[in-house]
Amino acid sequence: MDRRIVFILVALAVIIPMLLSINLPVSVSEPTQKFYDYVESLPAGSTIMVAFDYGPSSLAELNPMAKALLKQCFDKDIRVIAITLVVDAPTLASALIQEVAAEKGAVDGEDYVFLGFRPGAVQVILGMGTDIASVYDTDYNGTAISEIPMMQDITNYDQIDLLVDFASSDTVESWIIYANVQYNQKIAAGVTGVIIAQMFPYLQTEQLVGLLSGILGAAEYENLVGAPDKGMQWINVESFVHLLIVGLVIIGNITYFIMRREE
Amino acid sequence: MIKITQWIVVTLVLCLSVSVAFSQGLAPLSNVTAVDTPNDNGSSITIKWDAAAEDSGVSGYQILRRIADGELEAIGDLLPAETSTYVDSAIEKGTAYAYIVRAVSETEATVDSEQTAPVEGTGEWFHTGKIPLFITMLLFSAAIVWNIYSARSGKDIFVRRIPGLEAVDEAIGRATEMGRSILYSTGLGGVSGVATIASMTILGQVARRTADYETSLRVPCRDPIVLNVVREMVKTAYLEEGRPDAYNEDDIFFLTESQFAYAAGVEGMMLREKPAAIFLQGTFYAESLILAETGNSVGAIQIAGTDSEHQLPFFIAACDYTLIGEELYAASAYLSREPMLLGSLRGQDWGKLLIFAAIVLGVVLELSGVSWITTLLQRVS
Amino acid sequence: MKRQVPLVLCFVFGIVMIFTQFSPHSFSQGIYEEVISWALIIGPFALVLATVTLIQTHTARIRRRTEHWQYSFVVFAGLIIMVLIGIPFKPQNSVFEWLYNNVQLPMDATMFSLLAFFIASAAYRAFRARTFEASLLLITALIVMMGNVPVGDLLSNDTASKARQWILDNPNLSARRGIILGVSLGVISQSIRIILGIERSYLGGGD
Amino acid sequence: MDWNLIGIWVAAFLTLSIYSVLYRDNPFYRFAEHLFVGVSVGYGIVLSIYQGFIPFAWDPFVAAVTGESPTGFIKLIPIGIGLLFFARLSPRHTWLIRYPIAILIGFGAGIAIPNVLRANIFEQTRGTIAPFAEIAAGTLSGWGIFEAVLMVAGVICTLTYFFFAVEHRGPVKWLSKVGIAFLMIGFGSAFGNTVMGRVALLIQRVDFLLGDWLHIIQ
Repeated sequence: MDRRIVFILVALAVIIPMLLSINLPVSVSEPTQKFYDYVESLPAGSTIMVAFDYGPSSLAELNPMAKALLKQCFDKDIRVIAITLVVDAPTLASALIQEVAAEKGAVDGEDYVFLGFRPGAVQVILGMGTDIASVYDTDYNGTAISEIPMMQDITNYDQIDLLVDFASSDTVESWIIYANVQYNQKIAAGVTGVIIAQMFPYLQTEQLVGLLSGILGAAEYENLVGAPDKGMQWINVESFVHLLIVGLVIIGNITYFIMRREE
Repeated sequence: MIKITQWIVVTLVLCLSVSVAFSQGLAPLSNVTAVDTPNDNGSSITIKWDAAAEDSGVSGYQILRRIADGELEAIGDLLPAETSTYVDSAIEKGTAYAYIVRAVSETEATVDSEQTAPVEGTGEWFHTGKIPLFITMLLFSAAIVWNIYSARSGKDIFVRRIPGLEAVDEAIGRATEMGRSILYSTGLGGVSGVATIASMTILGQVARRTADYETSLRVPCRDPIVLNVVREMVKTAYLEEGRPDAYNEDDIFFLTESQFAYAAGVEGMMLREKPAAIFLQGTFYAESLILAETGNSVGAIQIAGTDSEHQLPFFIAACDYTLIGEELYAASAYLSREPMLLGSLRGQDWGKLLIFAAIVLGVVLELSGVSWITTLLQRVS
Repeated sequence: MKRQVPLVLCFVFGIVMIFTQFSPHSFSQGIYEEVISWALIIGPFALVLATVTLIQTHTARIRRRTEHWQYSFVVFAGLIIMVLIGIPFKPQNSVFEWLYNNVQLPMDATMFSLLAFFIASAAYRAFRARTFEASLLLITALIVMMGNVPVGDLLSNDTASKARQWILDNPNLSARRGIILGVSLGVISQSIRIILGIERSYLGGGD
Repeated sequence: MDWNLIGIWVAAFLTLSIYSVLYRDNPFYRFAEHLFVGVSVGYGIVLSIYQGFIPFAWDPFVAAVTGESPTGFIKLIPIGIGLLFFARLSPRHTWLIRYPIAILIGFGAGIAIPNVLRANIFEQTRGTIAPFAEIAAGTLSGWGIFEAVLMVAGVICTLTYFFFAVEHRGPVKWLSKVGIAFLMIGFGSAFGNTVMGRVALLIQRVDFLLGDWLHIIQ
């Protein structure tokens, strides 16, 4: 079989379910449920810090879940402090936050603030343990921290109820080692499918209060928040492509065995 | 000076006795010590004390410090009752601090410990926790060097057959027969990467053969420094084969540093030039499969090799032969037969034996409840 | 001068860097940070030199009218536009950002996404149960693939995702450990050879 | 002019041009490929100047010249070393380029030795042994014990496959065969585990084409 036929089949397996918006049931896994419950249990006026630790190449997997979480926060009047430890993340993170904020009518400086990027991941995490302003003297737009209304009663992790790390590499480990172990900060994470396996040990030791895994995690979270969006749509498409690949491998093996018998 | 210190002690003792009297029997903490934190750059002091017993009514601790005869200042937040150490990292270098640990009860009554002797933070020149690391490093270095010298003194060193290397000559031969080029990628790694250096050594061997056959050898580079080293090495190979005329510097060129732009460029090259043999040797990331599948689609013999363990599955799936991890390093020794490489290969085998021993011994010791091997290996901060 | 000095430089820098890794003193840490910043300063020079060779290569293609030589102008156009806008007006200016977001980023993402097609074609072609080893590869790949999507659990009553997790945590981890240990020994032995000046291939040939 | 809209059309055109390579090499792909190479090199130069050279070399140097911080003069050393790269352009002085290369290689090797030894060898060995402490403490179930033993067996067999200076005969051959089996399971699972992320990338591109560009889906 010409590989181009395989390419066409893959393209069709993506395009058709997308156009038809076929919906397969999504059950909610335990780590996702825990994540959601923890955020739900926070009273209005609480503060969550969200670290957008991913660059353009992981945007497809992590943007949908970040969006769902931001929606939940703004709906519940939970304040969001967004930061990033990754150098090429600020533009993407800023665009995403503004999009959700505009949709939910959240106000910059009151309901959320984006502090941007500072180099030296470990120093940033440790520094914020004593004083956030010592690391971030201004936000991403250059406004001084002291002039941002929502930052008035926030100095360090003590005033932050949950830290969420959206990550495509080993930043979650750094957050756990430095923010959780040193400062007892509660941490939840949303990560790409490839690194999910490395996260389970932390879930077992409860160093992570919850965990979202790739597109699947996003779909589950959107389901819980009641805001179906890209995640729900995309996970169905994922299923079709995975089924296609499995099907192709099986067909390939059947033809292989038939041909071998004929020889 | 002494007088003032005496005064402080007297006042303290007085204060202590008064606070003890009014603090529902809270006892001052014992064994409070402050020492320079070991193995750091001198930016902190560690304070230790015996945690109060559970029924003592103590609910937390507050650390207080003073510089020489200055005022007492509270540092940090109230610490939970089960803590018994605190690292004060907000200190100035060259200044001595004395500490007091204040026990706080649920009713907010307090009692202070005795003041510690003043202490300064100093940086250490050698991290004592890293001694095992240091010794292992020296031992391993000695093993490598010893094996290299024994190899150089003419002792023959056996290297096991490495599947895929027999195919190198076949691949070059086929390219020559078909009159097509050979494409060699040294991967995305920088010049100090082991995989890149191994890849360049293999490239040197391939270049010797292509020089003989006059087959064109195309090398797109991603790292500007690798480009320069590769040009030197290939030129030398052609010179040593007596074919400097066949060397074409334009065949070894810089493409771009960007990962996927590099992949796009190499993919385009493969589709247009249809090389008969493709070597993908070195460090690769996600683009590995783009290169390997495209190479397969143009019908080239592909020999891949990488130490990036995440990319190995894709090379295994898409290429004809794949050198797995350390096999890539061994291949450079196997092809060049250079005593230096052969010797260090045997040194690495010794290292593996050492790891075996550590694992077996560690398992036996752990099972009998002794955990010094794990402690030894424990990451030192 | 041509061979000895580089070997000495290599030795000195190597030993100093090893020393900084074992010495927490602020003096050694200061050296470490200084030298790290040197590596960042030296990098751009190499890149500029590489760009010069890139320009030479493409000029040669245009001059010799090799096949598809016209496209070399496209390379120049892209390069010149980015440099002319980026250097005088800083990378934060809106035109540079527009070019990044609408030209470079989409192509980057699209090249990356080609992997979805190639992963399918590679799986179809290579996952054949020819030998016992190949069958292991094939079966674990299928289990893990299905364990990643809800459909897999739907069809297997939740065993797919559990099996996937177990495989990744156990046999997969031990194989990766084996590879990592071997590779690391190779990295260290090579680094030792380099510092001691035994490995000199990076100097190229000649005197 | 709506630059946003133009941007979407440009991005869509380039996206489709790159996908066209799946059919075969063609002028659209060649155009996109060469543009990509040119743009990415330009982008790399701009970024390495603004994020590397200016903050780490130029700023400290200017501060030294203006007398703010005299230590900035030390940056003349790496600048000088960097300039040696241009010796490549003069055939007679090409060998000077070995100086910066030797420094970078020595630097890399020096950092690698202790860190690779600690993070990869010490930590991985410890991780393999650690579960046995739990067995000794009696906190591990029967299944957990099986897993710990399997781990040790897997690591030892895989590592045996990488013995090069001995012939693979007898027990060594047997162990390394088991090692290959572990390797294949590892490769299979890593392959399968990557599929999801890669497909997500494709879905995102198709979503861009069908949604942002063509507005067929919302």
